[in-house]
Amino acid sequence: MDIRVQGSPFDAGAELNAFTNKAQGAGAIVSFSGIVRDTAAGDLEKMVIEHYPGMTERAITTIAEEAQGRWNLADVLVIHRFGELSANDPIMMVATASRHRKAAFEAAEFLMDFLKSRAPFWKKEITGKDAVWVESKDHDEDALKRW
Amino acid sequence: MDIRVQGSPFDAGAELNAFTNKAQGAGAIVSFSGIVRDTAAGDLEKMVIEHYPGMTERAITTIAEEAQGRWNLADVLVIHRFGELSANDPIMMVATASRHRKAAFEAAEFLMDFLKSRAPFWKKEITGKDAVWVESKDHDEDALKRW
Amino acid sequence: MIEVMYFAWVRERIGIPRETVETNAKTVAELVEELRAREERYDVAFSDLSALRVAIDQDLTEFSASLEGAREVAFFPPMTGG
Amino acid sequence: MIEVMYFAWVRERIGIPRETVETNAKTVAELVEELRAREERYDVAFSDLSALRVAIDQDLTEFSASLEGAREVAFFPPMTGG
Repeated sequence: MDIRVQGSPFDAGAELNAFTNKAQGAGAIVSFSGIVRDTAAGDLEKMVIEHYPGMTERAITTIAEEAQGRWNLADVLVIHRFGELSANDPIMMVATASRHRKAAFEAAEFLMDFLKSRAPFWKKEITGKDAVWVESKDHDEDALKRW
Repeated sequence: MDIRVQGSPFDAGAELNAFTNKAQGAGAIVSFSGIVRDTAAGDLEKMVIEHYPGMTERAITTIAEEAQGRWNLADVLVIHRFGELSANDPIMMVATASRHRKAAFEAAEFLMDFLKSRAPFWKKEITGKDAVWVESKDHDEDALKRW
Repeated sequence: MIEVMYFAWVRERIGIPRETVETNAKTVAELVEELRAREERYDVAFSDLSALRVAIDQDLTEFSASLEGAREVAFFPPMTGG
Repeated sequence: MIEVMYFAWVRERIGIPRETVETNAKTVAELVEELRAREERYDVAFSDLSALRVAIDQDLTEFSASLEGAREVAFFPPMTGG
């Protein structure tokens, strides 16, 4: 299990390859990466991600351990950035390794659903005009009911 | 849409990064990679993947177009190797890009479920002792019913 | 003595990221009432509790939760990571 | 004249990857019966049709499908890609 909360950028492709090499014998690797989207108007200057140091790592570890308990996983990776990001920067990624594709897919979706609503990150979009906290979506909270 | 059926190896991480760069504005990227697993005895000399040239590309294109019709996808990538592979080599990967993680996840799972049972590839495991065609699994056929 | 922390727009409305609070509040809800009584910026920040989440010692909890033994209480809007 | 193709263990049992077949068979099932009548290796390869799949002109189909207009018929076990 590898959990990283960091201000610095990361290379999703290099991380996927390193994760795959480490999980030899797994057979099925699923990754999700979240990328900063520009605003509809195309005027995003930056996205600022605030987090709650200490609780963040704790919450992600709890979610990842829960995933490992539910599915037969060879390994789990979670990387999440905080601080200032630009449009098209990777915000975060998760990766799961398992013998079976169904387990790898389900565990990755589970991780994402819980990270969205249970890990203490908050996004703010800064444009030339204003600075707006991204609002949580009801369907993100609803997504947890599936599990 | 990028579909490649090839004998040569590929770099899943580099493909993921190239796919992500191309799909700017998508926000959510899901990838699946399938890796050659060694046998339980650890004596896999090679895996040979046979395919049906022509039909393979046709079947994968049909599956990818179906995915694009069902989900709002910015892009779809499918790479599948044939020929001789060794343990821990990547066999194939799919990647999906969408504005929303649910669509990206579902489309990737859909692609995998149909590739497994509808794209004309056959795997043979060659060990020191024998050469065995991998048998299809009932649950792979059952997985299609979900869609 | 409890360390009280604020994040995102809660931090912005209250104007500080954290403060040490002397309190006899038995629950989070009682602590919120004490804070609201202090100044308008607190009153505004806590005016709609359904828009807020709370963690005690870095675990998400409810506003009805007991503060017994609590060292750190954090208030913030629903998370938007991922 | 139909091009008949065999893949995986079907190819191995029959011993060739493809052949051109002169036939009046109206359906895939009739073609299979003609092939089985030829030689034992065909008879063995086609002994359990539930273990086989068939494609006409590179589209998966059923053994009951008509061969009208077909140029290429392929027989193979269930796919195991991915």
